[in-house]
Amino acid sequence: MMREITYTTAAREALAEEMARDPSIFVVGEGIGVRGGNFNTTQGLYELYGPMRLRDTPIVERGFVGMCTGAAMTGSRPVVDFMFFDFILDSFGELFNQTSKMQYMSSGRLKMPIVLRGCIGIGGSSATHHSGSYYPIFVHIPGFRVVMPTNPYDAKGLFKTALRGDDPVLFLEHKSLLNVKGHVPEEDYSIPFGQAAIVREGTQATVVALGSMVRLVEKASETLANEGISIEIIDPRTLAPLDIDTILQSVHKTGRLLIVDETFAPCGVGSEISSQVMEKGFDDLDAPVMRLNGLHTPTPYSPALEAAVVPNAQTILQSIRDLLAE
Amino acid sequence: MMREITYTTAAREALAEEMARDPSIFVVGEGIGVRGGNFNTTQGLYELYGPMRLRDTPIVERGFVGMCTGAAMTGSRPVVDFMFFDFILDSFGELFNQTSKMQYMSSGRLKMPIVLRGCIGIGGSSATHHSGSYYPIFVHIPGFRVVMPTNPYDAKGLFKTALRGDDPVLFLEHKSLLNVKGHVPEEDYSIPFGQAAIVREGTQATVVALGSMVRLVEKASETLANEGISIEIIDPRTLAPLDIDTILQSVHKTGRLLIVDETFAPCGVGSEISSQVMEKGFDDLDAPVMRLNGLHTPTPYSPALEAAVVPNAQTILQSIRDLLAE
Amino acid sequence: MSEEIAKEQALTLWRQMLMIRRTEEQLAKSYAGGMIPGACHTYVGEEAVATGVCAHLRHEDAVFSTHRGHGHALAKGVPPREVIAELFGRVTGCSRGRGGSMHLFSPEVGMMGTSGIVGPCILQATGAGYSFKLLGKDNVGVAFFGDGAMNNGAFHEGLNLAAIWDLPVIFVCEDNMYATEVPFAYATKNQDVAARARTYGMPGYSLDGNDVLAVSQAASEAIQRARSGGGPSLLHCKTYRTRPHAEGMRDAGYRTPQEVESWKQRDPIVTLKAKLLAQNLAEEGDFEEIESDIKAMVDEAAEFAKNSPYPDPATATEHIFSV
Amino acid sequence: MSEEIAKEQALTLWRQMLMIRRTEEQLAKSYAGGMIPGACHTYVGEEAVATGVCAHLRHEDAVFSTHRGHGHALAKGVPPREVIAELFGRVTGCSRGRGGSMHLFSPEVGMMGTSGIVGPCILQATGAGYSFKLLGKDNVGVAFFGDGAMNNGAFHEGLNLAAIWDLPVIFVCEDNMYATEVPFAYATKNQDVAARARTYGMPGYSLDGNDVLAVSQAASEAIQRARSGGGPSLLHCKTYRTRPHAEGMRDAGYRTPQEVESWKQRDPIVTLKAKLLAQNLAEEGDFEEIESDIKAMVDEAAEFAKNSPYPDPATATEHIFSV
Ligand SMILES: Cc1ncc(C[n+]2csc(CCOP(=O)(O)OP(=O)(O)O)c2C)c(N)n1
Ligand SMILES: Cc1ncc(C[n+]2csc(CCOP(=O)(O)OP(=O)(O)O)c2C)c(N)n1
Ligand SMILES: [Mg+2]
Ligand SMILES: [Mg+2]
Repeated sequence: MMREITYTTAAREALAEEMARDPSIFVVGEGIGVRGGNFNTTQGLYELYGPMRLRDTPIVERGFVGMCTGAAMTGSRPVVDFMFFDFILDSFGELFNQTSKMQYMSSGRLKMPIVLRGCIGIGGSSATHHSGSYYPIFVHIPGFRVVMPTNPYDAKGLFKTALRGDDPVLFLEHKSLLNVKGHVPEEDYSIPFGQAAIVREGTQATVVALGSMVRLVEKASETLANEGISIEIIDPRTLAPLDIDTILQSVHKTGRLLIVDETFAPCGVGSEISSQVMEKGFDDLDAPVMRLNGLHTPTPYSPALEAAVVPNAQTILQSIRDLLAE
Repeated sequence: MMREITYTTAAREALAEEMARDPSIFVVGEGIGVRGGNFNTTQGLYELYGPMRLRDTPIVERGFVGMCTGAAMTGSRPVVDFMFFDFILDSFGELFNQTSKMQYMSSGRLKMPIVLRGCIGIGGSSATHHSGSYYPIFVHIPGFRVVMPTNPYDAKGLFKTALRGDDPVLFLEHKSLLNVKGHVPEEDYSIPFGQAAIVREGTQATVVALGSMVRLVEKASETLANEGISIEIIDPRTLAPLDIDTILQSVHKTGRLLIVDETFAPCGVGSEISSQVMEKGFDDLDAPVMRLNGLHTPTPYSPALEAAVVPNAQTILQSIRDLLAE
Repeated sequence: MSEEIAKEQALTLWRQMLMIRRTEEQLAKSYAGGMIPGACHTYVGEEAVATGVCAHLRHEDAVFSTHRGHGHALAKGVPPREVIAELFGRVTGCSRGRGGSMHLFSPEVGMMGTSGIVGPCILQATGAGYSFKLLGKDNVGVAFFGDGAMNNGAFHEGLNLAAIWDLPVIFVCEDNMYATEVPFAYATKNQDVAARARTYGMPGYSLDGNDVLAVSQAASEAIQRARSGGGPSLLHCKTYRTRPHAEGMRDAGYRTPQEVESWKQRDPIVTLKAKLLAQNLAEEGDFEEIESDIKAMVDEAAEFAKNSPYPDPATATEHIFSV
Repeated sequence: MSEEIAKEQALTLWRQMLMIRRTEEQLAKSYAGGMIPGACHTYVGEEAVATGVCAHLRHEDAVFSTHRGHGHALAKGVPPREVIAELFGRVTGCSRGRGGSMHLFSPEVGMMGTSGIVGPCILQATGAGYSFKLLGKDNVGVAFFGDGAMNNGAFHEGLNLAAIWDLPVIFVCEDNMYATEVPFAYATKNQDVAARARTYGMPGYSLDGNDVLAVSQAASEAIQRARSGGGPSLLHCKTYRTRPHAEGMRDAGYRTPQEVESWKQRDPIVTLKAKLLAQNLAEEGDFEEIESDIKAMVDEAAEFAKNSPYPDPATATEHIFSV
């Protein structure tokens, strides 16, 4: 029987295995050395690879992203561990104007093998500086791969692809998933970017669920299944590239689509999917594509307010029912 | 007869008049003092208001945005003049995590009257560090007003509203519009945010045109008018808030919608408009909403390549024809 | 200064430090008891810094702080009940439950916010200084920040701007030797922070951050200079946190128990008391009275917080914009 | 050093400076003639800096530069024809027409890019140093940047990282007294840049940036130290641009004609020639020969550029990703 390990362990295994294979990989971040990472992302690796490859940094997000951009241009393969992904914002200029553009500006003569990882998402009263998601912004920018695994198997397989490629990759780990366990084979494997997973097959409506929403939508679908309603669930797994074909095929079958996303609606991934389905699958639609997003607000701290700003079992269920009633 | 002045002059008049009225307004930027601004945005004002109110800065975009955020919290009303809007990226952490969140986090007890202005857009071989647009990113983030005037009248009226309000406003000036002349009344006026302009009335299709695309779409519509095809053109003028009602009303009439936008499609303003029209105007649609965007790439320098990455008269015309043929 | 005034001032400082200490201890207890849903970084051991600086501030002066900001909020005049209620996520908290530990706002008393992001407070305090200078007020902006912020670009850009424009800003570096578990000595080759100030062209003070009288003395001088147009200063306060980086975190592997113990010996509250007793400036009874006052205040505050309602979920999107 | 070697080395430096100068003059002429569609910031007057530093670099060493980067690219080994063609927007340019003046790439010779954004080159050079150290190579990363970058957070963060990890990086500050029109003396209270380096814990050199021999001497020492594990250095090179900030821009109001004239008297190319003649290390004929060589080279380069094709519009979206 296949062993079960946590999401974090699975991602760490991918990192450890690739670091063993490729001595040009190194990790930077605050507390990723001896401490093993605030979220245990590098536990045990310092002992194996020492300070040059597990590099504790001062609190200089712009500085180490710029530094790693230069490192990636000169033969090494940096992994930036932001801890909370929110801290990426101070390095945004480096990422957008430098990291994402170097391959293009050099006509492909430079590569940019850099992985930027960190925890995203609302929960646990982490409040507004420790709960952002940001992926729509990076999907908008040309030059980034945006990866968002939702289970241990995908976490390991997608991290491997990230570490073996030559492009800048954002690897986003939702806080609520870190301790989730799942089957992960012992053998080496990787998952290509741009392949969505059909998490559940169904016939009456398609729900694209992002990140932590996958599990909530799965629960809602079980409830509906008990009522005889059949929902298909798609987890895109990577947002750039986006596997729109799998979504279109599903909509061709079901005629109805809802996108459930914890983060903001305006210019979000849901709007992108919706407009692509409009453009390429209009005739398949029996109802307008709908979006269910978190509210468009900074994240409040109090549990009472925090719960009100994200989609939950009830609002998901209601949205699916509304979609079916259209 | 009403006088004609340039876009830049109109915006500068708004700034000059408001600075005369309100001594708490000050401007920061590189070369906005004696020099009068790289794009003449502050010409003549230093002589009137001196160095405390026309503040030349070192090259510290993060620094002066953070500083102005603190200034706005303590009774003054900063205007940040980025020259090229691309330079805003180094201050992204301050803007997203601080400027946009202060009013919310303080439960409305702090205000954030700050205007962030700069030139956007591709053209003149300005290449990839001097040609960004960025507005979809700021539309995505809660807490910003995003304003993009396309003629002198709107530039003055919207800038006035920006300077009189208490919210963070991005004021985006497309390079290609700076020297465009237009009628601007001598009397004081302002234009509220969230009111689109119907630039041209028509019946067969609606085109929402953003920024510099308005003039190109106008030309295309004239060509089509000669063929007896009637196009309605909408300029949203402010992207946040977005006047979706005016768009929906137009689509109700025409049944067809194209969004023309110089910048990137994925998670862009076009996708947001498309998905809102899907949600709220599905039954009005005789054809799928279409988008025409610049290509998803860093901006190349060579005129030969640069011309290939933005919508032009020909691609706009073709897109409208395609939409009508659907 | 007469002995009476010296005594009164010293006891006021002692009271303030104790108020912070007891509030923090209450928060630690409440955290352990599951009353605090989010993070909680205490200021235990560092009370002399906020106390010594804020003793010279008015409500109209603007303080900007960090993730370790309870002490700054309390010293600036936010009542313990509002801090505790905020950490409990209640609507009676100073940020109405929106913020928690890392987003404490009370503009009414010049507490312009703590921050979950390292760095911005330095720039915002600079901006407050700009405002005050522009508007012709004699107020000051104050930034409290850790040694961890020292190497961040915000430090460089903020100090330079304040220096070249002679802004009324006080930069207070609370050097507790670690950024989480990363030693300042690892992150910074040259740890003479006060010398750095001078390379920006502003006075730098190197202070024992556990000596509230020393901090107060230097702060008084720097603040007075700033108010009268003399420009910014940097106070480098060497101090120590005796609790873990945050409540609930392990506190081993990066520092020795001996080191922690040695700093406990230099506790700012204990040492000031000992000094006042030794100098016959105060008696045991003075301290006992303060202790019981503060205990009553903090107990009441915790009770108040516990009994306060949560915010109404329907208000979750209010105040994003001004209108 | 024998006289022969000294002569040869000096003439090589002189040739390199002249090659940069003549290429820049060609670009200025081409700009005026409408051949350059985008911006063009020349390096005229500052040639000694790039020349003195790059004299000690190999192709495997990595240079990162700024908006004023033609001189760095040329000194690092990018042929004039590729620089001129790039500014003309041709496919034969070093960036294949994608970049123009502010995005010159030639990884083949270690020219890792000029940048339209002030600051990043400092961090990227630090990263190159990190790579070389990690991979066990004895190469160095070099950042060229203006006085305008000095106050930027990238400077602070980059220098600190290089210092604490002893990375093989050379930071070259080209202080030409102005950032566009803003004087360095306005932007920075304390203009002793070399002293700043020492607060980060690295050696700082204060140099006459118009004296190529002085720059070369210091660079040689710093680069050798970096190669052998001795960590980073900062070179503060005081120099001057004698043309406007960018071609086509006005050049008045912020500096006097007298100031410009006085710096022209200190032209690095003129002064080195005079020195070599005075010391009898070279004769007029040596210089004439070089002059005519360089003229031929630059003329040919401009001709090549003019006759080169534009890139194919169909390739506009190639190379965004590696695959
Ligand atoms: C920009 C940013 N990066 C990382 C963090 C995570 N973080 C929170 S506290 C902390 C250490 C701060 O150290 P210091 O400034 O010395 O303050 P102290 O906790 O010692 O009071 C870190 C790295 C953060 N809050 N902000
Ligand atoms: C981040 C950023 N802000 C602003 C600019 C606009 N800009 C281009 S060059 C320049 C001045 C640079 O001065 P300096 O660094 O001294 O270099 P110099 O031009 O004198 O060689 C400025 C402000 C920019 N390129 N990047
Ligand atoms: Mg610390
Ligand atoms: Mg300069």
